[in-house]
Amino acid sequence: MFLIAEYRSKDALVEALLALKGAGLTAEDLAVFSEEPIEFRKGILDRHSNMSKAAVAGAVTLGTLATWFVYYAQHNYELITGGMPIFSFWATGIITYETTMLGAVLATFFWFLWESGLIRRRDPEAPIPVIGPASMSLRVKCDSARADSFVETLRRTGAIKTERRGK
Amino acid sequence: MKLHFLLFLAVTVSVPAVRAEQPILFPHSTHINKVHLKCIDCHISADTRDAATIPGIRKCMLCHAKVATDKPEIKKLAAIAASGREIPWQRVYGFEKAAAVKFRHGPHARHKVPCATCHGDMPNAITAQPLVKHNMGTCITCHRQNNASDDCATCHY
Amino acid sequence: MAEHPELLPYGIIREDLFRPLSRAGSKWWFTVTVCFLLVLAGLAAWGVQLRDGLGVTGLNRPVFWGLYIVDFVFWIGISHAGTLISAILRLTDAAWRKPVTRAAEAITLFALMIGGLFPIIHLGRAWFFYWLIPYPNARLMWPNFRSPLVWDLVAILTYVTGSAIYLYLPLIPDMAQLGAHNKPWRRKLYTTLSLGWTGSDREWHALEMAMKLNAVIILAIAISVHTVVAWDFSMSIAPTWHSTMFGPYFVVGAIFSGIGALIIVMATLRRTLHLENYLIKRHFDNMSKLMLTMSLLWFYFTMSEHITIWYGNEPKEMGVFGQRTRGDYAFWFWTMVVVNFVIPVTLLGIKKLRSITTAVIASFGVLIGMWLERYLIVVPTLVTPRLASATSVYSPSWVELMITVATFAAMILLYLLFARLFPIIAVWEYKPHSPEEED
Amino acid sequence: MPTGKETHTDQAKPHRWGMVVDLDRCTGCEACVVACHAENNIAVSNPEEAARGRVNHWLRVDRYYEGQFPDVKVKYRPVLCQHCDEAPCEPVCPVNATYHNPEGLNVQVYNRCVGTFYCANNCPYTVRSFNWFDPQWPEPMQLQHNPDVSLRPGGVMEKCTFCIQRIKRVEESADAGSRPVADGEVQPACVQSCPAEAMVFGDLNDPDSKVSRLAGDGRATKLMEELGTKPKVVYLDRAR
Amino acid sequence: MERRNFFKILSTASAGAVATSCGTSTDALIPLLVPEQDLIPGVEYWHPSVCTACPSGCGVLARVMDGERIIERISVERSTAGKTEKLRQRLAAIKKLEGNPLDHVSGGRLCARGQASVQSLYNPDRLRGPMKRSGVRGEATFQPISWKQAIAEASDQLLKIKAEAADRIAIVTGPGANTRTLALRGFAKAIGAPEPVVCSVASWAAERKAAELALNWQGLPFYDVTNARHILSVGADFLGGWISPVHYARQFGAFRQARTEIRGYLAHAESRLSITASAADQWLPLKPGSEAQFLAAVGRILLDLNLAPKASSVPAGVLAAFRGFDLAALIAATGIDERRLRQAVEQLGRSEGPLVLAGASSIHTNSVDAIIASHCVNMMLGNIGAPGGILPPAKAAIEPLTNPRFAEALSQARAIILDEANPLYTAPKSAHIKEALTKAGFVLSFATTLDDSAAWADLILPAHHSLEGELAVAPSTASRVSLAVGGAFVQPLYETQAVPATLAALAAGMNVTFQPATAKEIAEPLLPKDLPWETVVREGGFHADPGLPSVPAPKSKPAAKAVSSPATFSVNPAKFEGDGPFLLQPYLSPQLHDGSLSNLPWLQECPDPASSAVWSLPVEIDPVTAQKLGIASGDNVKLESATGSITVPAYIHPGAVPGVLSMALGGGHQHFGRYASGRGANPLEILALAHEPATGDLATGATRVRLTRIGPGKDLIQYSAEDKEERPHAHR
Repeated sequence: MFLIAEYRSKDALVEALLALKGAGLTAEDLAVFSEEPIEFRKGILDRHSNMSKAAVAGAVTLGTLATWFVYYAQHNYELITGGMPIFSFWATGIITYETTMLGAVLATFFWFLWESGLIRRRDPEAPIPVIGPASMSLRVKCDSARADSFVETLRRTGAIKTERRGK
Repeated sequence: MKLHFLLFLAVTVSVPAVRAEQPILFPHSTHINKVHLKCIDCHISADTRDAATIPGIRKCMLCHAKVATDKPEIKKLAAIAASGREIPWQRVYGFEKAAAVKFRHGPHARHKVPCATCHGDMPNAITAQPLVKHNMGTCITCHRQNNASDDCATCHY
Repeated sequence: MAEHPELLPYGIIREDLFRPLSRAGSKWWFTVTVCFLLVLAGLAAWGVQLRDGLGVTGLNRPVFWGLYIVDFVFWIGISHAGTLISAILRLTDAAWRKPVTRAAEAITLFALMIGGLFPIIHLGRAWFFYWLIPYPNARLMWPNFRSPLVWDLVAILTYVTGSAIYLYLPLIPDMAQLGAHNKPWRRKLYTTLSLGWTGSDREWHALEMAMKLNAVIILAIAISVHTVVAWDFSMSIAPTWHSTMFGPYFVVGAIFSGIGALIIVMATLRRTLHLENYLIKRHFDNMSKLMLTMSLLWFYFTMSEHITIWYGNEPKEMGVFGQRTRGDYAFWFWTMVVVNFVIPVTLLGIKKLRSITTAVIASFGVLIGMWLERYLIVVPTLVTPRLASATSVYSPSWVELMITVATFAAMILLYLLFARLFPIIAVWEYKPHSPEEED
Repeated sequence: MPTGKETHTDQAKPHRWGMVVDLDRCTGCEACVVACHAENNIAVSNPEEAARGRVNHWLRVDRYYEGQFPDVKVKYRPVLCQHCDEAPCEPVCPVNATYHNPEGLNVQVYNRCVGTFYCANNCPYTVRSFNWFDPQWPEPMQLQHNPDVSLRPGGVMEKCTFCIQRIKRVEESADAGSRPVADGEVQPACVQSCPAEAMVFGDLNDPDSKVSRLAGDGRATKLMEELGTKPKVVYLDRAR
Repeated sequence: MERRNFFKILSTASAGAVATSCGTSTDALIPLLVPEQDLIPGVEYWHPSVCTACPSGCGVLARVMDGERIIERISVERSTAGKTEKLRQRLAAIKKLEGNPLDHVSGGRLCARGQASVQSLYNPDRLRGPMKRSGVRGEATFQPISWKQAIAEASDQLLKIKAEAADRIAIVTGPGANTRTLALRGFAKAIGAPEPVVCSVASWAAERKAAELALNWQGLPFYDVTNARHILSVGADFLGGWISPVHYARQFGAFRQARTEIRGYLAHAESRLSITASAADQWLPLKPGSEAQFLAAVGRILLDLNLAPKASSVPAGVLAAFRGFDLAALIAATGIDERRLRQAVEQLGRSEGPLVLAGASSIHTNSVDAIIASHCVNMMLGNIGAPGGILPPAKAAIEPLTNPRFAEALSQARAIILDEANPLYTAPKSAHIKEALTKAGFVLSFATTLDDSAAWADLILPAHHSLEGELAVAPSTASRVSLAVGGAFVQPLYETQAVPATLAALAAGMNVTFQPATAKEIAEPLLPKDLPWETVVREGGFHADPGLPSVPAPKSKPAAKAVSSPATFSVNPAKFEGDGPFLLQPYLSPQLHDGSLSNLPWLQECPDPASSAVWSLPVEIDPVTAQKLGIASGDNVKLESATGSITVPAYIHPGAVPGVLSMALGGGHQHFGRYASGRGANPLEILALAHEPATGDLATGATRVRLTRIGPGKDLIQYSAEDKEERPHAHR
């Protein structure tokens, strides 16, 4: 069961969020939709993110892979050039560095796609509210048993419109 | 290394072989298996020189002026010989000019590389055909397996 | 009101910024056509070069690098406009950045696409350029990873990827909004590219996170890319190329020319797309200050580079130095100093003279000057090799000039098309701020 | 830093080819220049291309005038690829078209070359030349082409090879005869032609070879040795 | 020289099989049946031959391998009969020429010109077969004609003229001494024509004449440079374009560095900074034409300093003449600082192995005087016939032709036969060659390429290239009886014919008995008994050992009849024609020689040692004059003599002698194939018609010219423009 409420004011939204959380809902059950990003103070609607870790992991992986690959390739067909050694971390440093960065960029991007839910619909049944300019929609996932009380909460906190969807 | 070999096989196997249309259906099998000729009996400098050489028509006619003259292919041969020309054999293996590569038969023969390594099972083949596909990987792999030099300048200069 | 465009009603902002997407004047069509024809001409010139050989250029022995490499370094330099500036501004959270960033990021991507072509154009056998890429092949050969050109390849590929992502990320919400466009093909384009953006706080959160991370990474890449480009020269032992300072020198030069390009682009957008309310004097003022700083930095590096050569008095280096300062290239050298240093410092350093017009004038000067700088780095060294007997002269041929012109046309063309397809200013970034959150 | 490649073959290559040019013998007659052209199928340009600086010589004779009339001196110096042990041209090639081979030669692999020009820019001796166009050989000039040397297409870099084809021929005949390569047996075209015998070629690894003995002469210098390129062409200065 | 190389000389006699095409493409062209049955792809054969790029007669080895060319011929196949078809033909091709290590002249070495003669064999502009003039004479419009017809026509014409005035058949040839020369001489004799005349600026007539007059030697003296310790060379660019550059460069190398402890010292006096002057330890820039005065001064100073140990061997009259010279005047005439000159002479005199080597690279009206003086100085030094001195020439296996009076011969000729001579190029305008060619009743040429003079021919019967036919050449300088021979080992490319054979055919057509001598016939009388002709052919020639009877013993005391009295030994001042302020000094280009090699792109692109010019040769102007006249390198200038003017690019030569305009030969061909036609200018064109009186040779250095700047030009193409090692940008 989903509830959708439209708000015009951020304060009202924050109040609603706090009230719903007070009623036992978690951040997982709540989603705010808007045409522009809304910044909430800490503790209101925290979203945990592993993106930085993913970036680091991607960086380390690709960087290491590339370095290994260069090592392998240079030894696979050993050609001495200019008196330089077959493989040296000095000369390969640039490639290591660039591929590390590439790894970070790509990991960030794909992690973004994953974490934002763009390529992975977390809850395929969840309705997506239509939002207009300067309006914010709050979607609440809840048991149908408690829906009425939540609708009440939403209205009380200043929702212009509320709607029920699903079972 | 094995992985690499597989990779290059994957690349090379996908290349279709060009079958050369030879003017005369020369049966290598007959000459080798029945007449018991050796490769270098006709490709005379294959064991010592750079090029293996293809025998001229006069060499063919040494025997075929008398032998098997009634067969259609031999008649073709005789006709060409009569015109004073050479048999327009089609090249089977060759490098592009841009490959800038020098292949010499001599050293390979000297180091006991069997003809079949590069030419395949010619003793049982009819006419010269590219039985083995060649590319740089073929050479390199063989060179490495046989501890021959894989210095680029061994072949490219 | 115009001092704070972000305080405009959101609806107006949206309308203002989306308007250019639907309307194209005759001027737009004219410019696009001209640029397109020029690009075609450039491609034709390249075709001639591919058919006949590099002999159609003005290159010779020992001037093996010419206009193409100059253009390469120039365009890679221009590419630093964008991502680097935008990333710095984003990281420092400068509020005035908002109308600037996307314009800048687009420059980066296009300049990189163009600049990245030059190393291929200049190859003797361009059709084999992929031999630089390590891929399993029947020759069992790998590229030489010790070569700065392979570093270039990796660096530029990384930078292109990063810049494209960096440009793309903030476009997603805008495209989601444009999904309701009236033209079906555009609707399809926007909805596809927006990946089903819903505007949920999770998405916004991830987006902002990704943007921040990318800004940090792209900054590191951008600096490394131009350093690697500089190393193409300084890794060699040619007189005056072999300089440890070239890395930072090139990075500074790149940012310098990048800002120049950005100012020109901003002024053009402001004029042609009627964005006077969004790109305001404060933007130009801030960019001018940035450019002034870079001009001073550039001068510092240039002087430091040349005074060490002069003082060192190493004969082979002095040959190049002499060519630059009082030989065949003296005119261009001193022109460069004037347009890169004297003019910007005068026009932008004196507060009274600082205006949008002077900023644009100075920017044009800087673009020319920075192009000259690359020319003066590449050519005089090569015409003055270590052995005097190999000395030569170089003047570019029509093919090289045509291709150079075509790349400028290509840049304009790409930009015009981009500005017609996507909002050149990030609309969603104009979120209504409550006054207490304003810095 | 290792300077040579340890081959994973059992054919240890004992040679390290080098050249000595005695400037006291050299007259600047340029016989070597034409010999090089004749041996190596080097393309001939035309006056228009020549005026653009596109003349290709693998070996050139540098000439410098010193002093004022009547005390003018001319300095002639044949300059060819120095086959540097630590050649600056080599590491910069992105496709390994130029590299160091086990015999100490600086090799240019024409079919691998994509034409980045980087090697030529990085050569302090400016001895690399480029095929600006596909070379043209009006019939029947192709009859003269040395079949031992590749014809280079347009778009690739080329340079002196120390007549590697001659080295190969000699090495092969030595191999066929199971004998070592004798000193003086390999003669690049320039060395063979030089009327004043100013050029000597041989194995620098063999301390008794003529080239090794001459390289130890008091007049021996190397061109721009200070760059650390370790050239294998030794010049014997003119005695004054 | 390592004799090892000799083992490369193999014969092709061994049996082999026919190898078919080894082309790289698989096109369907049918390979012809090739007579070169033994050609195995990739296998090289070495055949001895002789280089004919100049008359030195260097023995060479030709590397022969299989080659392939495209030929067009009428199809004989039934289906396509009558149509021209393109065929790939395999044939033996010469890949390279190397010196023949067994040859005493080349010693296994070869100069730039020799290396390039392969390119004259495979020159795309060679004549494919006999050509008959189809337009007005001189217009150079020709049409192909069959050999049979051509021989018939030529012999008809010659027969007609022979009947009227056999003495007005002029045969013009080059200075070589080879089977071809011999055949021409024999042919002339057979048809009653006068002996062939030599048209060349490199015939070394002055050197021959002086040797004859001073030492009673026939031929060119042989300088033993190798064993000398201190050489003073005067007027002879012996490392560049003089008699036998390869031979003397070989000797020079040995002279300098082949001996332990001894390094030969070379002082060189010449009016040009030639490559000999460059190689020299000291260059004494002479005023042009003052070689005689210089050598007189050298002799005088040696006598004064008592440094002439064998002065007694010099005829008393001559010695008196030397003692009687006005030294100050002589020194003034040379233009050399006196102190420097005295120092140079003293150094020479005090050396343990002094040698004076004189010649006339630039011919003046007193060149013979100069060389005679040098012989006298050598006599004083005891150098005649001594090791490290000047050795007598061996009896020439083939006597060279020496009559240089081609201008007279041509002016009255009714029929002109041109072989290996290009008088329209080699002779000045003032010699009126063009008029003679216009006037003559019949002009026949044996040119291989359409050159300036062949363009005026009525009939061209192209000769084989010298590498295509059998040939024997007597080297121009040798101290032993020598002959270099080359067999025919490659199939002629085109429908050409060796000159002796052509002459024989002509003679037959004229009903005259004439049989040209073969190389074997020439050589056999000279050969020692134990040396069979086959060995000579395999080794590319022979060099008689000094002990053999055919070699004249060196004359211990020369019968110097000509120099026995002061009346005949004199040092005349050189005469100059015209009234300009500058002396024009054309010289033999180290690359293009006398212009007969200008059609070879290798040589055109080989930088001129002086100016580094390629594809064009400039006039060399000294910096002071250039500054005065405002001339910069690359500017076009006009050289104007009394008889004409030429426009040439200028090169400011830091070592040019002020007042002397030197210019290498090679440019200015009107007709000479695609690589030479219409390129540059020919300085010989504007020479005055002055002669060396003793020889009748054209004095090439006797013309005064005016110099004017025309303006900037594009004709000077330099391979390297930079003349100085240091850059102009000093620390400032």
